[in-house]
Amino acid sequence: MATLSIKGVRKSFGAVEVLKTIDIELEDGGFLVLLGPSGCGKSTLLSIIAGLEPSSGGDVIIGERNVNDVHPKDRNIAMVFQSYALYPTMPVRRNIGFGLEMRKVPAAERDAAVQRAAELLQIEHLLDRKPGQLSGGQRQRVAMGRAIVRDPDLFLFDEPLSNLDAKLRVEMRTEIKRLHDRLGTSIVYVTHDQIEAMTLGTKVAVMKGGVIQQIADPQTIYEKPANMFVAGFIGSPTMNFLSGTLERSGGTIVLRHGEALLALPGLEQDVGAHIGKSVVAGIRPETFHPGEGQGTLTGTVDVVEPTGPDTMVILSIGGQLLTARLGSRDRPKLGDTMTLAVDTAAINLFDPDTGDRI
Amino acid sequence: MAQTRTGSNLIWNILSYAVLIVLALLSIGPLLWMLLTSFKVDDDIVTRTMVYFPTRFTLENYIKLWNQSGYPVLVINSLVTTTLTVAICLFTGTIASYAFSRFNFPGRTPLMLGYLVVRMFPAVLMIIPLFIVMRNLGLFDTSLGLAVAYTSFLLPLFVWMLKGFFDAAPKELESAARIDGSTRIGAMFRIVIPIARNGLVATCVFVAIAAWNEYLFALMLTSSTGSRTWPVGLQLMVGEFQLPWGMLAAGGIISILPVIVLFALVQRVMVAGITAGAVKG
Amino acid sequence: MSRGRAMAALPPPRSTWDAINPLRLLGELSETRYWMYLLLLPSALLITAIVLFPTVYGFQLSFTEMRLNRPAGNGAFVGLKHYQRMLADPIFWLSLRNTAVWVTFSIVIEFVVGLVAALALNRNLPGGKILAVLILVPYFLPNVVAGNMWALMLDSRVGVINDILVRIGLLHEYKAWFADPNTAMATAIFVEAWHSFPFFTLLIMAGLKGIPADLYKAADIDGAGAFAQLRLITLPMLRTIIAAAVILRVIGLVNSPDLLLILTQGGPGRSTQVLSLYAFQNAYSDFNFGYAGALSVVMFVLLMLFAWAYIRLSKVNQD
Amino acid sequence: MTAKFDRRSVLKLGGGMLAASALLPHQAFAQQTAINYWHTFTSQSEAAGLQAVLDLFKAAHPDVAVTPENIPNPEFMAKITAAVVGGSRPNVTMVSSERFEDLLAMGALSDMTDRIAGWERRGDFDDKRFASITKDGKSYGVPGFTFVDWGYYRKDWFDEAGLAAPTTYDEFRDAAIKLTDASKGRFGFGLRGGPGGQNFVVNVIEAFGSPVKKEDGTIGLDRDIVVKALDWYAGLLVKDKAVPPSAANDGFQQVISGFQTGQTAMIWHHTGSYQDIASKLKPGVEFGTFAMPAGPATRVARLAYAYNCITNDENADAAWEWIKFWGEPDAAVAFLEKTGYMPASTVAAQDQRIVGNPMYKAAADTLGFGIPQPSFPGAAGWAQNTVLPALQQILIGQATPDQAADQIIEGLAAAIA
Repeated sequence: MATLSIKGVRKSFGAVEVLKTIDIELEDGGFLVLLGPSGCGKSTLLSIIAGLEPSSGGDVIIGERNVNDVHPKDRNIAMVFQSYALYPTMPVRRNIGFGLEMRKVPAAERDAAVQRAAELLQIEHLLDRKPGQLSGGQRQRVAMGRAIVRDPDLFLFDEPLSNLDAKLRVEMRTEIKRLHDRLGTSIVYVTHDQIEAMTLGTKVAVMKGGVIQQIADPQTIYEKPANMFVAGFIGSPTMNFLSGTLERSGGTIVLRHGEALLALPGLEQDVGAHIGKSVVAGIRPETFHPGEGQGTLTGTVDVVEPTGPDTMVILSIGGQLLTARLGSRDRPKLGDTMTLAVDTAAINLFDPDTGDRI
Repeated sequence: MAQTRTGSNLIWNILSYAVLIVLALLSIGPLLWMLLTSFKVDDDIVTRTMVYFPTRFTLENYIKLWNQSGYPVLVINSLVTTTLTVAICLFTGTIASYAFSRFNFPGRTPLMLGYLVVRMFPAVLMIIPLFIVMRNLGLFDTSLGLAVAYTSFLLPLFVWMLKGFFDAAPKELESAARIDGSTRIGAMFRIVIPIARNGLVATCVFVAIAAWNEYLFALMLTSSTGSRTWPVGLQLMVGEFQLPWGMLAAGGIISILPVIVLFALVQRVMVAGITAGAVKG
Repeated sequence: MSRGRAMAALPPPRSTWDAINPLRLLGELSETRYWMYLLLLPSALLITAIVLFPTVYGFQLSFTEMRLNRPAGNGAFVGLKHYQRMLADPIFWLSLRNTAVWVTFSIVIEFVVGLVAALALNRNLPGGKILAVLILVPYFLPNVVAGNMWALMLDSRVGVINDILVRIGLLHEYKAWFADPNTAMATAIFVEAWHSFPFFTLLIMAGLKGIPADLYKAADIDGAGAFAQLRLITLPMLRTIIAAAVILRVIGLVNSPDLLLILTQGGPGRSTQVLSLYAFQNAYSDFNFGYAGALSVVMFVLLMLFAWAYIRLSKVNQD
Repeated sequence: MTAKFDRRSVLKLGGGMLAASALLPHQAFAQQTAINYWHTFTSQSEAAGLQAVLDLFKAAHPDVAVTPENIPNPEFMAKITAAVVGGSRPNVTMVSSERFEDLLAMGALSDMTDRIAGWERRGDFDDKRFASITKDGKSYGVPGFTFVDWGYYRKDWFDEAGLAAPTTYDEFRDAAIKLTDASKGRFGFGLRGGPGGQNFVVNVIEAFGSPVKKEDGTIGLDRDIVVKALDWYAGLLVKDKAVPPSAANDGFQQVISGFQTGQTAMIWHHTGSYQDIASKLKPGVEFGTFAMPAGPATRVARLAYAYNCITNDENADAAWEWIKFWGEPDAAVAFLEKTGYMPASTVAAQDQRIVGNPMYKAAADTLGFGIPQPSFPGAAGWAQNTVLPALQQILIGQATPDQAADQIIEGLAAAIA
């Protein structure tokens, strides 16, 4: 178990800069999720932490040790790959024990460790099979077994669940969470799935274009996104962005969007400097409620999508489409005019020029 | 719709069988004729009216071949040369092919094309300079020298073919092995090469067959029976002043026997290897 | 890449044995960023040692007077003399034309037959495996055996092919296939194609396994017929593999005189004279190594041009 | 590029690029001197003949170990060229007379004049035997045995038709035409238009009156005579139809099997094929032998000698012992018994087994009037690569005798230029 600090790590391939000065601190036993769309550099960063690729600058420190010049095999880390990367020529037992074999752990000790890991993951009955004879979920478990048997300082997960079907994915997600709780080893976990990020991470780093957009606990990321990219990337359905001008009307601040006016009482942000300027309001779909409130929006019903527990209603307000998540019983008709109340305390305001949160 | 599909499938299947059977007959027919010829006495071969089946079945051609041509020595020489060729290709070619498959480095594409271009210079004129090189290395008239000469045109083939098989093995496996405690070279030998072993076998068989059958270099770079290979020995029987059709046929049959046995042994692995590799460019 | 590890930065060895243990050192070496070059070194050295000198020597010869049976003027630099002679040499032009015919027809037949066989085998019919082995067998025969075997079967007196053709009424009397300029080249091409089509079968079979079945399903739904599927899916997907096979075979056909040396020696009346044979004769029966060198250089350049143009036109390098 | 490209600089270049260690593959034993002997014997009878000579030699000279190495005849020149250029020469090489000038020019042969002059058996050999291995007064080899050109004819058919073996070209052509019967698939003459057939074309040209190499040493051909000769020779097929249509591709095997299977009534070859013919047809009953018929101008029958030559200065004394040994009557007769090749030694050729056998009479006669092949550097290449294709082009109707004659004459000019 160890802390991880990444200090000013850069990476470029020729003229292309894929990572620009990354700084991350992860506490001992923490669970860091690197989240971002494909091509954001998250997998490259993971490879640099693993030592599979050299960085172009900066330091990677695991525990007290600067590992810049330490080979992957000597970093005492374990990694689970998207494709599982099980050695197809070896049975499961040897796959799991391979890391110990390489470290010349005596056979008896190794077998015991493999057995423990297999029990933990409930794959004892698979130990003598070859990877080709396993299902996707079983392979996933073997891959994790291979990682935990080593008792490393740090686990690295590279999109480990993305090859599984939806049901298994949920199951394994829970499994990973349970493992982390039980083992307490620090984890760096790469994914493009925001639900995995939110459910698993103690710390989430949202990345884009080789830059960390925001690094914080999941709750903060969700509620106070640092910029419009983070705001839009997290949450499903995605956050609504309503552009308009901030005005002061009486004691309250209102957002004017064409004809529509949205009162913003209880705003946490200090917006004094932005009065009279255009801003973008980020409104999560679940902050809408049917009926009246302090701040309301009225529009025409454009689309109605029942999902079972919820009903997604897409409203057209002054030409802009907003998604509202309403209860399953709220089923307006197409073309109806509808007025919805907004939990204005949950609204985030962004500067339209920089995209940053005000 | 379903019926027409089945119908057209049946037609295609019948067509396929027809094509395959015709080709198989065409391929194997001459060999069968050679086999028949090898059991004939000379009077049944050189005759005005064709004799299809031997009137007198004889093994004389094989016996004469054995006694006259020094077949055992020649075959052992061929085996040694072929083994050495495959060994050299295996050692130098496998790692080169691995490098081409695994790393993206400056000069990779030109270097790969360079490996191909060396095959293009006509063998006819390479022989004398090669002769000089071999002599200066003390390798002239040795099986090793011949194997090294074969390497000059078989190694590029080996590298290009094998690269396809390496490409088919996921790169993550090496990453996993390196994190598990292997060095790069350890990952290569413990993980990647075992995975590509079918392809390796297939490629080796190609190279082995080419080395086994080669004639021109073998003729020019060996002079004594100490290193002369079987195809040269076989061609020697086609002397200018004799009519050894029966012996020639027997020699042909004997010369392909090891190849067919080898092929039969590795056929499954080889087909599996070739199909698994799916030779990506 | 500026931070690749140098040997100096290696962790200190744990014991004296570790310091000199070659396996450990090799392992450490494999973690440096020069590793791929080290992997390429043995083969590159070998190829350079074996091929570079002969090739340079060949190029040099082509600008040199080198007639072994006229030692007097040998060794003199003669510039482009041999190339100029070539321009005016009718046998060169004839050989060039024959080479074009020989290569083109051989390649086309080998490719088409090889493709058809591979497609048929790819249907995985019962018994296909045995048929596959039978079909591949010709490729494993040495040229020496294949050439002499066909020489026997095509013989104008004791050849079984003639007998069969006469018996089934296709021929009136035994034909001397290699004595008639109209059939000599065609027959030689037939033997060559027979010998080498399995090369294409083998490689195309491998390539076919790599084409996702979904593509054909989609084409079925779109209503594409068998030939449209071949043209629109199979051939484009096999582009790279076909390119490799064609280039390798063309090199073999242009450079190796083996089979023609056994079957026709260029006859009758030069109707099967090809460049490789001409170079061989110039070198080893006329002993004019300078001219043979120039012919070899021309063959080499033609092959390079062919490979370059083929790769360009087939766009394989765009994958 | 000013490097001199002779043999030595080639070696130096090679040696410069790589550490030189010029070792012969075969090292001498402690007591014995080891030499290797390159020859082109292939058939069983030839191999047996060589073995007989080797056995006798081993008994007589236990101090010399001879390693024979057989080289395929078609590739012989390529191999010896590579060996000479590469500096890895055999000690003794069997050199047929047509190859002498080329090998001499490339520096493959050692001067043996003094050794021959001092040889006690020199007197057994007619001076003529050395003519085609001697240049500018220096001799480079000793004849081992002789290829004597002659013909085979179907005695039974000739008798049936009331014909005698031909002695002139006219008789020869008449017989060929008369014995041709297309309905029986029978042809008068098995013309060798394929590999190896070139020498007979040269013979016919000379027999019509245009020697390739004149007595004063000049080389050249008379075009009119060449045209006439080609017209006559190829005319046997294209006009007289007395030759199988396969002629243009008929090499040794085809010509012999044509005669053996009763397709042809006459063929030309040399004494070396006698055993092959006799194994299928009854000597003196079904077939007979005849000396090469006389042409309009002269009678041309070749005596080609297989010479044994020293080709390496190392162990030359041991090599000389081996070469001399072929002149011993015991060895020559042992070789003759196995192969049918005529001895080169006049003494050995008087042997009763030759003189007393009527089938060998034609050969014995030819030894008297036969002449060696024209020999000059490039002769073999010219015959093979120019004369033969030219003949083939007439045979297949792609050229007239005039055009072919032009090719032959131009090719000759280029070969000696």
